[in-house]
Amino acid sequence: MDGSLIISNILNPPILFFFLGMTAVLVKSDLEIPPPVPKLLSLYLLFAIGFKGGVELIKSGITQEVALTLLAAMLMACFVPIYTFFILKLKLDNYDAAAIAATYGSISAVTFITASAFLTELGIAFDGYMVAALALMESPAIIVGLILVNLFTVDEKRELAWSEVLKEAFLNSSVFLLVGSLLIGLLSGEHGWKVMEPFAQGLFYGMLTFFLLDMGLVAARRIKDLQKTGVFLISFAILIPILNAGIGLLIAKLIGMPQGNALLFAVLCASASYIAVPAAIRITVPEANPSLYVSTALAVTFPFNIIVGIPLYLYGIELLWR
Amino acid sequence: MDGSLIISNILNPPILFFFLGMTAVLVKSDLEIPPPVPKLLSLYLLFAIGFKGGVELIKSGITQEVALTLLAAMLMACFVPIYTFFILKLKLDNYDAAAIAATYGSISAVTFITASAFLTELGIAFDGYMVAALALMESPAIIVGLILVNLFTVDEKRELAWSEVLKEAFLNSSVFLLVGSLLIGLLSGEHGWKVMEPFAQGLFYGMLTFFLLDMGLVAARRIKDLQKTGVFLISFAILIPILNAGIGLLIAKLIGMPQGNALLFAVLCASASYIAVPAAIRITVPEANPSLYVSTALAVTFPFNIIVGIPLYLYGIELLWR
Amino acid sequence: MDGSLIISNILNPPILFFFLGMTAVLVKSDLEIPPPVPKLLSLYLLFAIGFKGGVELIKSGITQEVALTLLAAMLMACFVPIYTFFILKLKLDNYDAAAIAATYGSISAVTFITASAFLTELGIAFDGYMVAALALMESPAIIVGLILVNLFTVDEKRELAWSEVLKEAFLNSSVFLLVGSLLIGLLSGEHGWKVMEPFAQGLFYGMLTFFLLDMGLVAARRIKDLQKTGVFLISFAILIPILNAGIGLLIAKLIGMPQGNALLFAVLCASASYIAVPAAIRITVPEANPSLYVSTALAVTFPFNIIVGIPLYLYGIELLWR
Amino acid sequence: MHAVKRIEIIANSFELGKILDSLNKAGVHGHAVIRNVAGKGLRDGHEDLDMTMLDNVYIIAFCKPDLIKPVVENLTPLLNKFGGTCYISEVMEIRSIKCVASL
Amino acid sequence: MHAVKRIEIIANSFELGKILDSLNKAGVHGHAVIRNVAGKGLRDGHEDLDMTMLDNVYIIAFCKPDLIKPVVENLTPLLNKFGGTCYISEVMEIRSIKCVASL
Amino acid sequence: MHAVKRIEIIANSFELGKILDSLNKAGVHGHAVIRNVAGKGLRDGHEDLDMTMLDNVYIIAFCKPDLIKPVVENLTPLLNKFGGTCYISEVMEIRSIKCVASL
Ligand SMILES: Nc1ncnc2c1ncn2[C@@H]1O[C@H](COP(=O)(O)O)[C@@H](O)[C@H]1O
Ligand SMILES: Nc1ncnc2c1ncn2[C@@H]1O[C@H](COP(=O)(O)O)[C@@H](O)[C@H]1O
Ligand SMILES: Nc1ncnc2c1ncn2[C@@H]1O[C@H](COP(=O)(O)O)[C@@H](O)[C@H]1O
Ligand code: NA
Ligand code: NA
Ligand code: NA
Repeated sequence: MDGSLIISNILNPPILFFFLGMTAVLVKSDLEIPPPVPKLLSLYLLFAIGFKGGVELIKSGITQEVALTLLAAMLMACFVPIYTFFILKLKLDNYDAAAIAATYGSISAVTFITASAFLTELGIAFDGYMVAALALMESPAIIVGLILVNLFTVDEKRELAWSEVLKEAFLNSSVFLLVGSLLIGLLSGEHGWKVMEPFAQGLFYGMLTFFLLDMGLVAARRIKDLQKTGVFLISFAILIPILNAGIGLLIAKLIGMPQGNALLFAVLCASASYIAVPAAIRITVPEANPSLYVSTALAVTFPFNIIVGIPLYLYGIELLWR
Repeated sequence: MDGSLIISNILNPPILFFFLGMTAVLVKSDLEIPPPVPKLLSLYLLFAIGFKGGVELIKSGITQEVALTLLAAMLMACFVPIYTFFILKLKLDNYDAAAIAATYGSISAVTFITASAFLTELGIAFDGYMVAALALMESPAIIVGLILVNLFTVDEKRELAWSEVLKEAFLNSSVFLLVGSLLIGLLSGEHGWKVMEPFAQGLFYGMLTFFLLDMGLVAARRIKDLQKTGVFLISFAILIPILNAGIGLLIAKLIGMPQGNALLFAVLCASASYIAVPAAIRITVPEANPSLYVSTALAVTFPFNIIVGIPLYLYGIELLWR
Repeated sequence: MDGSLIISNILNPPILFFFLGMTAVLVKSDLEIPPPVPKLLSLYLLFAIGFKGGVELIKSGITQEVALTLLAAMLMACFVPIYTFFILKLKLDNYDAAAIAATYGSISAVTFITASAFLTELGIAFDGYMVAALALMESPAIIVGLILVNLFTVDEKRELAWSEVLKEAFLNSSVFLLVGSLLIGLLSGEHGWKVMEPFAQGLFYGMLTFFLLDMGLVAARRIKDLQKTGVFLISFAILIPILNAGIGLLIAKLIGMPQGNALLFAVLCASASYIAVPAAIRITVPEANPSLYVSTALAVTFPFNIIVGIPLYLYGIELLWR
Repeated sequence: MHAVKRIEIIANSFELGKILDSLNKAGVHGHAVIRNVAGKGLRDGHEDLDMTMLDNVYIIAFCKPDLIKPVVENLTPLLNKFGGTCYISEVMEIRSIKCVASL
Repeated sequence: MHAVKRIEIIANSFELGKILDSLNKAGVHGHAVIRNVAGKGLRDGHEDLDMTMLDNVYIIAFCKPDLIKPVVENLTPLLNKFGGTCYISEVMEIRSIKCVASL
Repeated sequence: MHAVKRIEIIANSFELGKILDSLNKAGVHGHAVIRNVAGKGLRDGHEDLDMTMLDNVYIIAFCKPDLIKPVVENLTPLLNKFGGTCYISEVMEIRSIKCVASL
C-alpha cells in the first residue's frame, strides 16, 4: 500500500469535515451542530441508505450469493461478541465486557456509508443488498451480549428484562427506520426511487458531510474520557477492528464476494455501534459503565475505521483477491 | 373500482412511510422526529406549494374558470361548517360542535399535497391555481365557527374576541406563509422559479415523506384518544369527508372543472384542518375540548383521506366525468 | 439609476421573503422559524459559500490580483473601525463606540451572499477568491475594537482578556466554519465539488430564502429597539455603509478589480456583523450595550444594504467603471 | 442575599404573550421562558408536544414578595379561561449589579 | 392558595416512560417534561447532550403532600438502578378551575 | 431524605463555561443545564432567542448547604460583569445509590 489510498480517502470532503470537527474541539472553537440536528441527519442517512438498498435489492433479487452473504453477516454478528467478550474479561468485569462485546458485534451505519462513498469515488462496484447485511448485523450482538451477562453473572431480576431486550434490539429507532426504509424501498422499487432521488441521493454527500462534522466534534469531546479507559481498551479498539475485518475478508473470499461487497462486509465486521447498542445496553445492562463502551467505539474505533481502516481493508482486498 | 387505484396510492413512498410511522407507535419503537423538525417540514411544504402555485397562477392568469373555482371554494368553506354544526349538535354541546365544524370546514394542506403527488404519479394534469383555492378555504371556517358559537351560546365577554379571531383566521403562521409564498411566486414568476426549483421541487417528495412519517407517529399516538370520542364522532370523521367530497365533485362537474382540479377540490372539501384551525379554536373557543377536534381530524379523517379517500374520490370522478 | 436595478433586486424571491418576514412581525402573525433552524441555516450558508470559494480559489490560483484584493480587504477591515470609532465618540461613550465600530469594521456573510446572488441574476461575473476576502475581513475589527477600548479607557483587569479576544476573533464558530470550509474546498477541488454540488449549490437559494425570511422576522422585532438608539445611530447606520462602500469602490477602481468583484468588495466594506462580532464583543467588552450594536447592524444596516445598498453600489460601479 | 418569591407557570404556548403581559402589568418585569415543554394536566389527557400548537411553556419569574398579590389577581382569570398552572415558592436572591454603560 | 409539594427529577431520557409510570402509580397525574437537558452527575463524568441516547430529561410534578411517601418508595429503586436524582420542595399552588365543556 | 440547597442561575449562554467552572471550583460537581431559554431581565430589554449568541441558559445545581458561601463568592463577580441572576432555595434530596460497576 503506497499510502495513496489513505490520501485519496482523506481528501474526501466528508472525511475532511470530520477533521474540521475534531480541530474545532481541540482549538476550543464554539462550533457546534445544535441538537436535534445531528439526530435528524442520522435519521436521514438511515432512511436514504435503507431506501436505496431496498430499491437495489428488488432489482438484484435474492440469489444464492445474497443468501450466503446474509448468512455470513449473521454469523459474524453472533461470533464477534462472543470471542471479544472473553478477551475483554481479561481486564474488565462481566458487565463491562459484555457491553463492549455487544458494541463491537454490532455495526456503525455511518462507517458503512463512508466506505460506500469511498468505493463510489474509486469506481468500484458493490451491491445494494449489502444494506440488508448491515440491517441484519445491528441487533444480534445486543442479544448475545445479554445472554453472556446472564450466563456469567447471577442476578435474579434480570430474567424479567427479556421482552425489553428484544424490543431494544429490534425496535430501536435506528434499526426500525433502516429496516422500514429497506422494506419500503423493496415495495416501491425503481418507480419510487425516481421521485425520491433528488432527496435521497442528491443530498446524500452533503448530509454525510455535516454528520461527520458533528461526529468529529463528538469524538474529540470524548477523547478526554479515554484517559479513564486505559491502554488496554484503546489497543482493543484499534486491534479488534483490524482482526474482525481480517476474518471478514477471509469469509468474503471463501464465499466469493466481489471486491466492493467484501470491503463493505469487512467494514461491517470492523465497526462498532455507538448509537443503537449503547442505548439498548444502557437500559438492559445498567451496571455497565457507558463511558467505556461509548468512548471506545466513538473516539477510537470510529475515527480509526473511517481514516485508516477503510483504505487498509481495501488494500487487504487487493492483496487477497489478486 | 378494481382496487388498483388504492394499491397504486398505497405503494407510494410517502404513504408507505405514513404506515411506517403508525407501525412504530403500535410496536412501541422509540422512533421519533424530534421537534422542531416537524414544524420545519410543514413550513417547507407550505412554502413550496404556495410558491409553486403562485408561479403557475401567473402563467395561467385569472380566467373565468379560475374565478368560478375560487368562488366554489369559498362557498364550500362557509357551507360545510354550517351544516356539519347542526349534525354535530345532535350529540355534542355548542362549543364542541362549532369547533369540530370549523375543523372540517377548513382544509389540510398535506392531504392536498398528497393528492397532487398522486395525480402527478398517474399523469393527470391539474392547475396551479388550485393552491389559491386551498389558501382561500383555510380561514372562513374559523370565522363561521365563531359566529355559530356566538349565535348559539350566551357569553358576554366573547364580543371582545373579534379582532383576535380575525388575526387567528388570516394571520396564523400556516395561512400567512402559504399566502405569502403564493404572492411571492406571483411576483417572481418563471424567473424566480428557475433558481428555486432544486429546493422547492427537488426536495418536495422527500420532505413530504418525512412529514408523513411524522404524521403516522402522531396519528397513531392519537388513536387512544378516540376511545373518549366515541362511535358518533368516529363515523362522523369518515362519513362527512365522503359526503363533502361528493358535494365537491358535483359542484366541480357543474362548473366544468377538469378531472385533476376536481380531485383536488374534492380533497379540499373532504379534508379537515389539524394545525391552523385547532390553534385558532383553542384561543377563541377555549371551552371546546381539543382532544375531540384534534383527534378526529388527525387520527381518523387524515389517514382515511390519504389512504382510501384520494383514490376513492378519483374513482368517483371516473364515474361522473365519463 | 432608473430604479430598475432596485426593482430587479427586490423581485428576487430571497428579498421578497425578507419582506414577508418583516410583514409577519408588523401584522403580528405568529410565524416563526423555530430555533435552532436559523442557526442551522447560517451554518449551511457559511459552509456552502466557504466550500465553493475554496474550490474556485484553487482553480484561479493566487495571482497578484488576488493578493492585492486581499490586502485591500485587510486594510479596510482595520481602517473602518478606527475612523468610525471617532465619529461614534461624538455621541457615545468609549465602550459603545468601540463595540459599534468593531461591528461595522467586520462583515455580514449573508449580505455578501445576497449580493453574489444578485450578480448571478444579472449575469455579471465575479471571482471565487472574494470569499477569501470575506473571511479575512471578519476578525480584524474585533481586535481593533478591543485595542481602542484599551487605549481610551482605564481598566486594570482588561489586560487578561487578550487570549480570549484572539480566540473570539479567530475561532468563533462563524469564522471557523467559513475558513475551514474554504480550506477543505481548496483541498478537495473540482472533484470534491462534483459530489457536493446538489447539496452545496442546489439548495443554496432555498436556504438563503429561508434564512432571509428569518432575518426579516428578527430585523422587524428589533425595530422597536431603535427608539432607544436615537436619530444619531440610525443615520450612522445608513450613511456609514454608503461611505464605506464609496471608499471601497475607489480602492477597487484603483487596484483594477473587475466590476463583479468590486461590488462584492463594496458590500463587504458596507456591511456590519450581527452574529460573530456581537458575540465576541459581549464577552470581551461586556460594558457595551448589546441593543445598540446589534440593533443598528441588524435592523437598519442589514435591510438597507440588501434592499437599497446592493443596487446602489452597482449603480456607482456603472458610473465609475464607465 | 434577600428573600424573593419565585413564580412558576406552566401553560400552553399560545398563552405566553397574555401571561407575560399580565406579569408585566403586575409589576414583574423579569422572566425566563422555556419552550417545548411536554406535559399532562387536568385538561388534556396526553403528552402533547406533537404538533405545532400544543406545546407548553414553562415560565419562571422572580419578584419581590409584595408583588405576589397583584400577580395572582391578574393571572387567575387567564388560567381559568385557557388552562395552565401557577405555583409560588420562596427563594433567596444573590444581588448582582449590572454593568451596562449606557442605555 | 394552598401548600403542595414540588417533585423535581433529572434522569436519562430513556427512563422517562418508567418514571412517569411510577409517578402515575403513586397517584401523581400531572407533570411537565423538559427534554434535551445537559448535565453532569455522579455517574457520567461529562456533558452528554451529544448523541441521541444520552440526553437527560427534567421532570417537574406538583402534588399533594401526602403523595410524597408513595412517590419516593416507587422512584427510589428506579433511580438506584438507572441513575438520576430526585428533589422535593414546598410551593404554594394558585388554584385554577378549568373550563372544559365536556370530556 | 436530607436537606440540600438548590442553586438556579439564568445567564447568557456564553457565560456557561465560566459559571460551571466556578461552581466546580466551589465544590459543586453536579448540575443540569437547559439551553435556549428566552427571557427579559434588567440588562436587555427584549426576548432574545432570535440570534445565535443571545440565548440564555438555565442552570440548576443541588449541593450541600455549606457550599453556598463559596458558590456565592465565586459567582458574584461573574454575574456582575456579564449579567445574569442567581437564586437559592431549600429542597429535600432523595438519596440514591448509583450502580456503576467500575470506573
Ligand atoms: N400537577 C402538575 N405538575 C406539573 N405540571 C403540571 C401539573 N398539572 C399541570 N401541569 C402542566 O400544566 C399544563 C397545563 O395544565 P392543565 O391546564 O391542567 O391541562 C400541563 O400540560 C402540564 O404540562
Ligand atoms: N447535584 C446535582 N445538581 C443538579 N443536577 C444534577 C446533580 N446531580 C445529578 N444531576 C443531573 O442528573 C443527571 C443524572 O445524574 P447521575 O445519575 O448522578 O449521573 C446528571 O446528568 C445531571 O443532569
Ligand atoms: N426577575 C427575573 N425572573 C426570572 N428571570 C430573570 C429575572 N431577571 C432576569 N432573568 C433572566 O436572566 C437573564 C439575564 O438577566 P439580566 O442579567 O438581568 O439581563 C434574563 O434574560 C432573564 O432570562
Ligand atoms: Na462489528
Ligand atoms: Na374541508
Ligand atoms: Na464592513
